[in-house]
Amino acid sequence: MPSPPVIYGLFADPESADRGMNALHRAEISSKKIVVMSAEPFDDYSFAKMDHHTPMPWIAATGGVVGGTCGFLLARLTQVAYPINTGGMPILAAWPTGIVTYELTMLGAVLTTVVTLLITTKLPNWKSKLYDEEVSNGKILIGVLDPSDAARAEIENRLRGAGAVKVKATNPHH
Amino acid sequence: MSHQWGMAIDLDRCTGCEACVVACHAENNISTVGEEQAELRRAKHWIRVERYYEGEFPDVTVKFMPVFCQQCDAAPCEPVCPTFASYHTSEGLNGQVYNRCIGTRYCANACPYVVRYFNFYNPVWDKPLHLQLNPDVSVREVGVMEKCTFCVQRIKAGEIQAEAEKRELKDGAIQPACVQSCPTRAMVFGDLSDPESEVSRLAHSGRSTKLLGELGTRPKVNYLPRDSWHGNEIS
Amino acid sequence: MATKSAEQITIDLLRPLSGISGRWAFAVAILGGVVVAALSAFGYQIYAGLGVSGLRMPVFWGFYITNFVFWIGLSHAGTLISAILRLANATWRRPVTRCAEVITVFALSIGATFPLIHLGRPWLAFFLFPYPSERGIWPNIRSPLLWDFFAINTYLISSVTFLLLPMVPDFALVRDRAEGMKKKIYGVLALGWTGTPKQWHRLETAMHIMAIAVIPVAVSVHSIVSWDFAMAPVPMWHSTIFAPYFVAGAIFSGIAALILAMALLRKFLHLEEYLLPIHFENLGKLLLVMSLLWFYFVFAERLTAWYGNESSEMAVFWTTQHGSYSPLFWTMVCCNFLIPFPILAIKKLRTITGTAIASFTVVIGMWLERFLIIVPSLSHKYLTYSWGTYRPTWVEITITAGTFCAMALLYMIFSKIVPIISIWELKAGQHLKTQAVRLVVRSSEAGAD
Amino acid sequence: MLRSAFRVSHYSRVAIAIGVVVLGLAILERVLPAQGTGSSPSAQSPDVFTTAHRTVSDSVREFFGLREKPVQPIAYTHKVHLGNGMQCTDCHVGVDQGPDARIPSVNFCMTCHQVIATDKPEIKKLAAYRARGEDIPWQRVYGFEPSAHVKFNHAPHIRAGVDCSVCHGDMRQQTVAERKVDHTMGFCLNCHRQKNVSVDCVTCHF
Amino acid sequence: MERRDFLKISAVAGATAALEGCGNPDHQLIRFVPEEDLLPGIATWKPSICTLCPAGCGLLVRVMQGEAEVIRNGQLGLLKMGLAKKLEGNPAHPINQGKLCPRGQAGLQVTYHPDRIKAPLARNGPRGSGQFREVSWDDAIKQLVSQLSDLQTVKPAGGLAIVTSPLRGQKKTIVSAFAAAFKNSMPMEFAFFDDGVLRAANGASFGHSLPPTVDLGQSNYVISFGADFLGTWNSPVAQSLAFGHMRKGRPGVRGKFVQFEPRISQTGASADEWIPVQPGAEGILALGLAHVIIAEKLRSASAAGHAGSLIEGWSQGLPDYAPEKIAAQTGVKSETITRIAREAAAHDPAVALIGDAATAQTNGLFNALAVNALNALLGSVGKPGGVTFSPSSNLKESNLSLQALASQINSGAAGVKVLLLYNANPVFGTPAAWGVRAALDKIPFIASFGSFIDDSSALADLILPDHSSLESWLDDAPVSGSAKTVVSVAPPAMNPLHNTRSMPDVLLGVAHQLGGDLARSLPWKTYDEAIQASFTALYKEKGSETAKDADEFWKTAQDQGGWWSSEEVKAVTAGGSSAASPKTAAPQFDGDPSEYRFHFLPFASQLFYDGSLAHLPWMQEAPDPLSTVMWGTWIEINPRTAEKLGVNQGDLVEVASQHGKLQAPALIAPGIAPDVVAMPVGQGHENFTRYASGRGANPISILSPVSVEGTGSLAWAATRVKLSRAGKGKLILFGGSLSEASPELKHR
Repeated sequence: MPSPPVIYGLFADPESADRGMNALHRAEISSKKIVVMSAEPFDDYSFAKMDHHTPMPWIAATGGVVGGTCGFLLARLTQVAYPINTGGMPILAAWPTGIVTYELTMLGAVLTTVVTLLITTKLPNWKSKLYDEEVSNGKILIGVLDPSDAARAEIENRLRGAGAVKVKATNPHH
Repeated sequence: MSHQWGMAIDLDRCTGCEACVVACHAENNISTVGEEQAELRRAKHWIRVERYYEGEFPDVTVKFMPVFCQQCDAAPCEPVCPTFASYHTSEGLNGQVYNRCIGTRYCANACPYVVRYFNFYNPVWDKPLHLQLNPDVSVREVGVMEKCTFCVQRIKAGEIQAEAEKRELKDGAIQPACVQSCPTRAMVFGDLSDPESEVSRLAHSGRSTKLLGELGTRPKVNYLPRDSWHGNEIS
Repeated sequence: MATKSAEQITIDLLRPLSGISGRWAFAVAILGGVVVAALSAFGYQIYAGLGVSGLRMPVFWGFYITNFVFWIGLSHAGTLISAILRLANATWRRPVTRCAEVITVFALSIGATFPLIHLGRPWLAFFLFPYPSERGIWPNIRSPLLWDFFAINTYLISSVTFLLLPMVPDFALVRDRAEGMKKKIYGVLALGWTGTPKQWHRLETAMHIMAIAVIPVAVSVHSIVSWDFAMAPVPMWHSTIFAPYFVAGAIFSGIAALILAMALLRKFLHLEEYLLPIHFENLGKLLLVMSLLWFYFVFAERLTAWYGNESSEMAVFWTTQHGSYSPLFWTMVCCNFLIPFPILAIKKLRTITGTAIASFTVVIGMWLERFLIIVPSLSHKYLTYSWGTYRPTWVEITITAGTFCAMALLYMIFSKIVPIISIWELKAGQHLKTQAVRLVVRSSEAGAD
Repeated sequence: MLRSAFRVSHYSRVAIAIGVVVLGLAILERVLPAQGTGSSPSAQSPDVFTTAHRTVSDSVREFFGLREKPVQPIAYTHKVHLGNGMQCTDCHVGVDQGPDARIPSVNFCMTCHQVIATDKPEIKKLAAYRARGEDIPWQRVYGFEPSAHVKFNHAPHIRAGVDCSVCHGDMRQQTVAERKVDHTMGFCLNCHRQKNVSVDCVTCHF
Repeated sequence: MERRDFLKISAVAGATAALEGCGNPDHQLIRFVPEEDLLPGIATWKPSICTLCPAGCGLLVRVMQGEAEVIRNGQLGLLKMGLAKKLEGNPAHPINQGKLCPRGQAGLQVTYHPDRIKAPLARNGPRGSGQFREVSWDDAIKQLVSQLSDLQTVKPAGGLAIVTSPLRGQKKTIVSAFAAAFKNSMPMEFAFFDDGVLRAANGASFGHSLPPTVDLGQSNYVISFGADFLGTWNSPVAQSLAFGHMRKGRPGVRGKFVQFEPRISQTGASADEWIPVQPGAEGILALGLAHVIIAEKLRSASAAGHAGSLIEGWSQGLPDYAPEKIAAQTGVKSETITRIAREAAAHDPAVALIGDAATAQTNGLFNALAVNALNALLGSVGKPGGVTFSPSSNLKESNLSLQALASQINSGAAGVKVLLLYNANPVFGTPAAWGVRAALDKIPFIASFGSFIDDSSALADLILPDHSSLESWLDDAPVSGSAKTVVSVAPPAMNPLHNTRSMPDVLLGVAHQLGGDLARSLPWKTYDEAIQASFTALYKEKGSETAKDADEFWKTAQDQGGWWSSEEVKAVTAGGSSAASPKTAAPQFDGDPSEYRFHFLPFASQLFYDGSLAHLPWMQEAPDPLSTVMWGTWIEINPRTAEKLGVNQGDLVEVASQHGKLQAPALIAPGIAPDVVAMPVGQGHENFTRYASGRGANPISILSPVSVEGTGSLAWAATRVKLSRAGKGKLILFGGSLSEASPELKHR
């Protein structure tokens, strides 16, 4: 799917980026339409303070429980499937079952974490056209997704005013 | 109640003659490894007669002790095998399933008696020596662990025969090769679960001891130690 | 450390990825040669049978299992340490973590191959996997080898992901700076990373969770490896101390390997401005602690054995103390304690070179330790009639050498493909610093008003 | 420059790897000597018996369970013989007494075929063997690989009333014997479980 | 050995036995029509006889169908045939009662040995070059016949010599009759461990020129003077059975067993008391015991009767043998002597045995007579728990010793035109000083019936390979081991594997071709006819309660492996020849003690016996009971001696006597006197199949050619040697450590 038209400004440093952000807010542009990109995390700047809420730990924990259950079942069922005695011991071995359960719990947690990460961040996504290589040179990208034609000019001005080094607009018909 | 095969060895009779060793080779298709491999300590003797000197000349005494798989009830070799190649049979033997064996050799490390032997190479028989191979016993290949089986092929044959003739196995009907050959009748094989059997009698006689019993492996081989002479009073 | 511009950092750290020096190619060729030799030795062993190794009754485990334990131990360098440092939020960790995690991944995969190499019938190794078959037989989970199977796989998978995730932003960076074929490849690797706040935040959360998860796994892995031995009734193996003893030893050798790797990277990739004396200093202190801990464990183990005076254990004890294995034993003590302790304890000596030397001896010492745990015990079990000895053959030696070369080779190739220091983390660290400075300035201004 | 360098090293490594593998396989297949093959009777049979395979490819073939299809010297038809009211045990003597069933020798066949169907080409072949004083080199149809270490014993199964066809298919429909039933461990286990006979490993493997 | 190494390196695992028959029949050997009708997989048990040592144990052979590569009328093919799979003792047989020694167990490998001679061979190229060509039986026999007929026709400038192992039964009859038909023929039986001395002594003391049958089972006190009766001496299996019974077979009673010998033997290892004695002093020691018993009036001197009268000073109570007088000479403390004497007298029945080295000293006959007298004094002769003699026909002693023959040939005194070798390896089994090898070279024509190329048959001009014992008819009349009269017989247990013929059949064939008296003296066509004839005679003589006629008697005998009397004969006919006993009590040793400081003590190897079994892989790889040595030989040295010589475990040691030297690795063990070095007989064959050729050294070769006074037997324990370290050697031990509480092991 073609990426939506967008106007964005590139800022040299986090402070100006912050100003740009505020400017957009003052223009009553909903934060849903605002997109930010940077080459490093700026956790302590307002413009980076977007959707910081995530249930990831809980999902991981659930993953762990699922993994553990699988481990437990695997251990248990394989032992009774063909009951073979060793060392005159009972068929079901508690302690080793524990070990298998434990390991698979951890594995479950780890894997779910990774999966959650990929899903929530919509990765991998090799298609996305909305990106500017200047970002990896340290520039901070702040843009607005498909702005109304009316708003275009104003957004551009505000971004410039905030000190954007460069302001670009992707052509909607590309 | 299923059989619990066991053995009793009267060390007061044993003369260390090695008849059991050769009999075992003949019965169980154990290959000879040749000089070079023997030098590397890779000779396979499922049963070996351990010899221990005691004292200095002229007051020297010698102990003989045939050592082979003790068929432990709590066998260290079994739980460590990742593939169940080594496991506990319903008749209390330490089974060794060659085709399951992938050669981790963990069982051999765990075994305190060091009675498990490994095929470092494919065994070789110069023809026509192979014509002697016992068709009732499988021929092991490289990478496989092997050990005394209490001549399980004889046990199976005996049981099948008894079943065919619809009769109980009688004590002494089954004899492993070593027991059958032993010239001093030092070795007795039988069913430990049958209190009447000769082996039970010896196992419960006061003299019976277990090799490395303190390790808690609960071996099914009972050693009756060398006795001493007390003139003609009851010994 | 002198604050560098983000641009400077990027340029410095991407430099190794560009171009192949003749020296590098030569080294790769040499190492590769040895690795190929090792592979062919293994092939020969499969074809001829395990007899080509020096194993014999009663020593059924030798070099291969030694290497197994050693490499698994070495793997505790990275993931564990970097995880701890992340959680402790030690800022000095930033340049260290990645090269540490790389050690883990490679050492672990090398170590994990040894159980296969040492099998009598490696082509049947699949019996170890719990897969449904018409036989209806499953692996025996009672066997510590199965525990190994699960533990090592878990650890490997988590370590790999733990290494890969933070690499994604750097891939994006390389992507943006390369063109053509290379751009395509790194583009794929970067998964289309754009660097939105959401991505950054999720990534960091994920890393945090995994850091928490990976620590107990790492501990469990080496405990289980120790149980391979401790669960068998073999003199000097059957010991409660083994699990912590092994974990400590693992971290010990791990840190040593890390220091060694860093020293080499610093030298050959010219990372003098990034891997600073402070890093070696700190890691050196860690190593010192582990060295003491290791010595304490050895002492405790030996003391109890000696005081217990149980005949079969004493046989093993004496053969290592002043018997045929004593030369190795005392070399080990020197390598693991007598040499590194003064070097690391005396501040003057705790330099980059110093720590590197200490680490080198420790790596050797820890290999010997694994060997001395395995072989003397096996060769002196309960019945003296069954006592024996062990001599490795060229096959085992070649394969062992091959694994060390494989480690170096993988490391060299890796450092050519991926920035060996996490660029974005470093930048983040940088700007946090500048940020802090700025805050200070601000507050002072406020005070002036 | 960078790109080319990258490519070169990358592809050359791959190429080398492939080369090594191919070369290795070629060597294994060609150079490696034929190993002792025990009683496997090849015209110049080696002077040792060993459990090793003759060639690596042999071992690979066995590993993947690829068995050659037996070619019988004489197109013996079970269908006809059984059709004429003969019993399996008429020829396969001993099957109810011991582990193996006898494969009849040329003499045994000739006891009937002195007179019966002597004009048939296959029977002529048979007579020719007898005349040359040779036995018929019947080829194994069933039977376990030795590496399976199965010690199967017919007698108890016969006594338990297991019909021959359970394991060997309905020979009344077969002309030249073929492997109709796949004797996998699963196959054995199913039956043992149904009849609840021991599934202890040493029941069959020793 | 390279080839074997190479084949050990063998491709990825998995047996190919099953690939047998897979695929296309055209690629395969032809299959011959089976000669016997066997059920596959079902074992049959056939009686046989163990021929590996003079004990003559009865066997049961487990025969199963197998597929063997055989040659039939010149073509290689596969044959389904009955194959011997395992040897067990025959439970019905009175000698071994179902038990078997390691050597007997390994007898199987003789039949299947890869280096067995597969067809008649004629020498091709110079003597001893080991080059032979296969010939047909007809040609081979024609050649032998022509040689022998010359002997009959040509006015004897030389004769026929037949050297065999000690024979019994119809085999002996046939050989003797065959020899008798030639004018100056010299049949002689040769074995390194011969019992000539014992026979002589027993003949003199008790009138039975036989090895004794000792009823250990009933005995309460057993004194053995050097006899390895649990290992190789006399009838080891029978004696082991009895020993077990003595120890634990009788509730509440456990006999005591005392062993006197300078080196702890496998038998000594099982003794309740092992007492080292000076080599050759056994007789003196025995008389010392007798002295105490007489002096303390525990028995009256007259009780010894004739046996005693042969010892001078007996009637006076052996004044010269008071314990304190002989303590120094015997190396046994006088109080020990007194104690043992009292114990023995107090625990009736007590019995004394003597054998092996004790009878192989120059004073061996004296030692044996002394022990006989002691037995007689203890009253154990012919009593339960004592010594008896199997009532079987006294065997004709060979009229000439091999040593004498050799020297006569070498000196040209005796001309031997034709030599027949059967089951004997004189080149290996005699001291180099006897010059047997040189003598053989002087003999124009040598024919051997051996199954293997050994040091002697390598010199043969013609080799007529014998069946293995499992392939041929057998009969035997054991002379010891049971109080019953035993005559064993066994039909072949399996068909011959190779193109071989049984020796008696060949002799009979030759005899009939030669015709004349010879043919008349050997009326039988084949060996089994001869055996049947002997059983018919036996039936006439003894009768039978079960068999109704001679044929049935013959049948049942074949089924059970022989015939044995139901009653046990204990009584011993008193008296004996009044052969004057040798005066010299003390042994002589060859070699000046100042230079040759050590007694050299060869001993029978538990696994190779006299070396005739060194070619069996099982025997080579089985660890020796005491030394645990495999695939080699060793010199046994006392630790203190080794220290003095600066010799470590496994070092190569040179042993030199006046008649030669050899090298072997040192085995340092506590169970040997410091002034004695011992070495097992058995290894050191120049020429004895791939397994034994060129392995180790042969102690016999350096022995001194001294013989036991009063007999022709070799005094093989009377040599003195000197020792020196000769570098590093190779000693392959199976046992890791000597003692239980061992100090840290010195690895290799």
